[in-house]
Amino acid sequence: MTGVPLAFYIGLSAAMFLIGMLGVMIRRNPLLLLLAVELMLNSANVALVGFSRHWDDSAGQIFALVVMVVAAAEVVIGLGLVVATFRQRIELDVDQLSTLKG
Amino acid sequence: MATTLGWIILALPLLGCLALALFPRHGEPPKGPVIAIGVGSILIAFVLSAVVFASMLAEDPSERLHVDSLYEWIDIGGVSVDLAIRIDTLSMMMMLIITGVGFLIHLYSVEYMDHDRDYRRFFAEMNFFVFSMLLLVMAENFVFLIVGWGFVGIASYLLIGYYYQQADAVRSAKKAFVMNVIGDVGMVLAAFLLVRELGTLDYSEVFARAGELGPESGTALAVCLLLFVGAAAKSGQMPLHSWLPDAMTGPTPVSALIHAATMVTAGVYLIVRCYTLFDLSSLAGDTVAVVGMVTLFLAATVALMQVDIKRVLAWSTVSQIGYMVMAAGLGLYASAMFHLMTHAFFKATLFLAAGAVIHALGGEQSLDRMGGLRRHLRVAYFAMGAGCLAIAGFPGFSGFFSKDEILAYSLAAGTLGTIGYVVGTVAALLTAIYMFRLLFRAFFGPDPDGGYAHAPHPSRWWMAVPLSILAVLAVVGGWIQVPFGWHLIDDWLAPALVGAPEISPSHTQEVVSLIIGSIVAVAGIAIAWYLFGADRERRLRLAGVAAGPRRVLEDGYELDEIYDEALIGTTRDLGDALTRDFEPKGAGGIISAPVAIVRGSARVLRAAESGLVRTYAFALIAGVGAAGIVIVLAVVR
Amino acid sequence: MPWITLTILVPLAGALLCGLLAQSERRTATLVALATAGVTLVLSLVALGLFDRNLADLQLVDHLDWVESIGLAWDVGVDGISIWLLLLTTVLFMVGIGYACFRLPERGPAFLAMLLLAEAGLIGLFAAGDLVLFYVFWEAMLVPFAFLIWVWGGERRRRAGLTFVIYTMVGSLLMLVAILATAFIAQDITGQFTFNIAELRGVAFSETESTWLFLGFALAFAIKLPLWPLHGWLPMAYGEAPILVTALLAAVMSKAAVYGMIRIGVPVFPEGANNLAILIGVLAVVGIVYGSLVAWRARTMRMLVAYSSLAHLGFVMLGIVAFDVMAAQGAVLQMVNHGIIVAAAFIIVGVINRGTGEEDIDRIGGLAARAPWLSGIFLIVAMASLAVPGSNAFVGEFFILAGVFRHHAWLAVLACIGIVYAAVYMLRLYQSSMNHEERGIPAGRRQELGLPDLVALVPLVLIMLFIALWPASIVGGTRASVEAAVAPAQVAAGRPADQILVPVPRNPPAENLPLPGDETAADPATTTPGGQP
Amino acid sequence: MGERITFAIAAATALVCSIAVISVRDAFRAAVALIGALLSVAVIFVLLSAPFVAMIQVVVYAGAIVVLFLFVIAYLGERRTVGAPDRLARWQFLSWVAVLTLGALAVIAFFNSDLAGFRDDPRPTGNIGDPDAIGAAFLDRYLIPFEVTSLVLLVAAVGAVLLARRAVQREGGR
Repeated sequence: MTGVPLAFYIGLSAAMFLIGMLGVMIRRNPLLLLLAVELMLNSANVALVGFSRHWDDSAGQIFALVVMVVAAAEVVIGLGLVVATFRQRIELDVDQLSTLKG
Repeated sequence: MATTLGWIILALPLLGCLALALFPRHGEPPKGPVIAIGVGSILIAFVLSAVVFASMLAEDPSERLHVDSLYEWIDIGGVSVDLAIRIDTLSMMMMLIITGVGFLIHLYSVEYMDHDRDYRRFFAEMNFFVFSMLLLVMAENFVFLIVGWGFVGIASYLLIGYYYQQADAVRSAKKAFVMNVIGDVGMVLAAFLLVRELGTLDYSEVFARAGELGPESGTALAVCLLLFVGAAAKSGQMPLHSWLPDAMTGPTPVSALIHAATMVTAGVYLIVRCYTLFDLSSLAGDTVAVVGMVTLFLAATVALMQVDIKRVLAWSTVSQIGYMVMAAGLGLYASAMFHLMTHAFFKATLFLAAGAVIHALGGEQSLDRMGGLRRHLRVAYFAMGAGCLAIAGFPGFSGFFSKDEILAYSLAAGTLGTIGYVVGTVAALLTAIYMFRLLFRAFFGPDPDGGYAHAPHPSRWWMAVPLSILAVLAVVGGWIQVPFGWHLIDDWLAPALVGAPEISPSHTQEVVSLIIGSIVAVAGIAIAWYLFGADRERRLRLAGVAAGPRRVLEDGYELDEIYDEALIGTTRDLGDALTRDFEPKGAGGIISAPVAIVRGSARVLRAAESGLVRTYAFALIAGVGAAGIVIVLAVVR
Repeated sequence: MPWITLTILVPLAGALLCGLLAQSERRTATLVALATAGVTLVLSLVALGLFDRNLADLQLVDHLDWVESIGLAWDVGVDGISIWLLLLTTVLFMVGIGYACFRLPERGPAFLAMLLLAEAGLIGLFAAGDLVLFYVFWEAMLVPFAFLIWVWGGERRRRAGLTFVIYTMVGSLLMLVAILATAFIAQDITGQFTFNIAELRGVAFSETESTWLFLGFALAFAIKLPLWPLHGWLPMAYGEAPILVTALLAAVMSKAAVYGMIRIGVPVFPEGANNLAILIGVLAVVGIVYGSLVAWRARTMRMLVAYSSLAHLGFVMLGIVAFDVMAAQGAVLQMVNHGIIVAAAFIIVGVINRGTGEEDIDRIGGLAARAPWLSGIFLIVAMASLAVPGSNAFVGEFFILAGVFRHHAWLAVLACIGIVYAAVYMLRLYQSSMNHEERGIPAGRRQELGLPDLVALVPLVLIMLFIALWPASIVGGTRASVEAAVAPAQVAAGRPADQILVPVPRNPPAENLPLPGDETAADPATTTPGGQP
Repeated sequence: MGERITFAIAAATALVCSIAVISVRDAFRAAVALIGALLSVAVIFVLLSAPFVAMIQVVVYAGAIVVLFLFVIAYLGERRTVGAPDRLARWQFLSWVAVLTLGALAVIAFFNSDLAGFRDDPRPTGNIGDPDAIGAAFLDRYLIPFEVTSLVLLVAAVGAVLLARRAVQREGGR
């Protein structure tokens, strides 16, 4: 009874994911939105690495690394968009960016 | 040798047409080359036809049949059709008439069309006609018969509508074309039946195996009647005749060549060519004969009342072809062909003489404004006189022999033949009357009131020479087949008419018919002189009585009006209704229904596209939640 | 050499190249487009040279497995039916692109790119030997045509384009469902999962299955053709598209439908086709008469030709559903004829519209005096269009109807009404514009054909004359494939054995059928005919 | 026991920091809280015998990415808070419903799981998390995904440049 069972890691992951998700839904500031998305991505990584440990296979860790790369890319584009909208003197509110309305 | 020349004969007018049509387009070419090509090609074709004719004369009668295939045109679904020609005595005779009369009329046109702007187009179209007509008579199978049939239709359309800026010419051309298409459909359906029943369209095979259709069978009857629809449309037989009088809007040489001498007799040629089929079904033959009788009589009555000089001749053509059709229906194939030949001579003469008059008067066509022309136009007068005597059947002239032959032989052809004889004889009397009415009113008496606006000028030799030659032929053309003498036409055609029923009148019938025929002709001329020649006042008095029937006759029994109302009007209304009402609402409704559905659903669904990122996020999550619930319910029990 | 694949890829590459060019580089774009179309034409001629007329199956096949597990493959080739449509496509696009290069619209490079894309799609469609590939190309050609209407069309182009897209999509989605269903049901029957058309021929579908599957395909084809009364999109699309695009729509795209019918519908689902043959035949005849009547009364020249196309395609459809070798061969010939004639007719209408600035038939007249060449070529085209004996269309219509007459005389007789009306409406078009007194002709405009028009029209007229003079050149090449295509349907229709010229494939073979000797084996559809060649 | 205690502390920190990330309204503080969460997760990675991933987490994630955030936040400066009322305020309870539903689902799934060893001590593992093992796996078995990620990064970089250029141009810059 020294190690931590997988269940705990998965539980942590689920909790973080839900928190991040809630953040995505209730925040209107795009910066905060992006931060919440980071949280969700991280929670996924925890699960991935946890299962990697469980199955004794490095694939999960590789996955986690790829997710990080994707997160980096996403942040770059997301922040680029934030800056671009800011330069147009548009308020930092995702609800204002609704030109895709059908 | 014969077929090689045959191909050349066929190709020459086509090449002439192409050469004329494809002249460089800037400026009209000089007339010299146009004449050389346009007339020369027909002349050479005629000379070559004569050479072939001479070579065939040298052959044994049983060998006078030459068939040659150029290449396999199509092989489809078990039916093979070659591009092939057939030169036998029947097509030889037609070739000589077409190229011979055609050449003379081309020559005549050189002067007649002299003032025309589209000189070149005229000769190109005329050459095209000669080519098509030759194709029609030389074809070895029904497909190329129909092709030639269609091509002469085009040529006729083009030449009727030659003066394309005149509304009535355009209308007549369209009418002629459409009525001929109706005929084409008949022919085509007949060909379908042959394909279905015999699986072939070659003459030799169809005629050899015609018996398989079964004598007096419904199929044979249907084939013959459908073929006859085509023949009737082309030859202006009732009730498909009404385009022919209207076709006179074309230049007069066209009327002479196409609508008198050659094309309109194609129907007769067709029946004679397919005599094997018509012999299979006596009912079909009787129908043909009856149609011929009705036509020849009614058309003769209409011709009595026409004022336009060309329309008189047109109705007379309808009537004369009625004689031929009647003869063909009664099985008197050689007689029909004989009359076809003499008719080509004398009707061409009449038309060309009428053309000379019209040309001399600067386009005047109404008999009311003619009179005393014999003093001005000697050549036309003599030619017209010869033509009238020939068509009236005056003893010794060509029409006398050919018409008499038909009538005399009819007497030997059963009850229907006897009826035909009576009808034909009465119509012959009418023929003499209306033709001499024309002659007397145009050439005799005083000049018309007020004189001529356009002083008549005599023709130059371009017109005079062909006219004279044709006039001579109209006089002597009948002498090649003389009762109790010799039967050159019968003998010549015999190889092409093997197996046709032998009908010949007894001596009594022949003699009676000759005597009555002569009397009728002389009586008709006398009546015409009494009514129209001797006393002008009497004619004017006569014109006053019975105005109603007179108008009906002038309009050709008002068949045109009936067609307009019953057929064209109703379908036009139907077309308009479909275009105006059904098309936008019915067909458009079928189309707009799915469009409306898509649009409606899009209108509902677009509410989901709020443009707000968080709603999308929520939708996503809700979807994940729903999927999760489903999975949990499925996995956890 | 993968000739057929190249024939598809070359226009595709040309389209990409043109699409990448800036909109100002019109000259380069025309050169690229002309070169591409020319190379494609040469490639298709090479394919014709290598083509063996005696084989019924797909030839010059390029096969490349893609996703074997679900039976997807790149499988293109030509048979005696598609080779002619392939040629028709390449020739007409050569002419059309050549014509477009002389009179390039706004955004020319994109226009040319779309045309080339459409060409690639059509060639692929005619060459596809696989149902999925067929479907992909079927949709692929829709896209460029929709854009051509949408961007370069007339005033109401948006609506026309939308209608066109929605309508054809409805049909093609049904077809997609039918394709998938076909593959799955065939797997149940034969144990083999495939989309290959040749392998699907002869699969022993039950009559119900066959009917439903055929219906799925037939609806898509009927809409594309269009078959009366599903022609609602036709006046809009034909009316609003640029005239060149209209010409190509009518000339080539409509052939996709009849081609699908004779390549897939009839041979793969013979029982279903037989059940619906009379219905389709009647609709085709109604379309012939209806199209003729509406064409007669049409207001504009363009609509007249559009509705005449409806009528003429009815003949082709009639020839296919007669299940007669003669009629079907005639139908294939008539596809080519109609393509050439209608393209020429639309180009001529375009010339008249441009020369007079007038679309209405009744407002112009007397052009013949101003434009003798136009009048002459128009006359030839009009005569060919109304199938006057001796024209190339006559050959097609004559043998279609002769074949139909052998089995359904009444349909052939009714269809003949269309022949008469064709004369009426074509003469109306010709005479009202060319004959009569001059009217509605503005001064200072050129009415005569220009060099570009001649370059486009003369080859078409020459092809018409060539086919009229020697139809065997095309018809001979169609025989083997057509016999194989209609034979199953002839068996299904219970025709006498002597009419069925080739053995009908059966999958699974007859001896593997459950319970041989029971009623399914006695069904004529499931027995091999006695008529062996 | 030490591992469990470490886990408990790291997990608790991670959760607290996460809640802070979404609850504070000031972006700067949120970003700092995110750093805390990320570092805690790094600790957890170490516990999971994934030292390389943990290292990357610290260097790239907590180091580079969040620093990027902080730069942007600093660049944008103090923003007045949102002026317009939340248009979706009425629907916000749905977010909670969704989160709670998903949470409930997670709990159900959690207690129903019959994965072997799910609730037991983890088995001892090989050196799957070593940098050399990761490197070997990346360049051998996962070469193509590796290359693809580089492509993704390239695209992202190009996109960012384009966005920036357009924004600058619109302001009249070069």
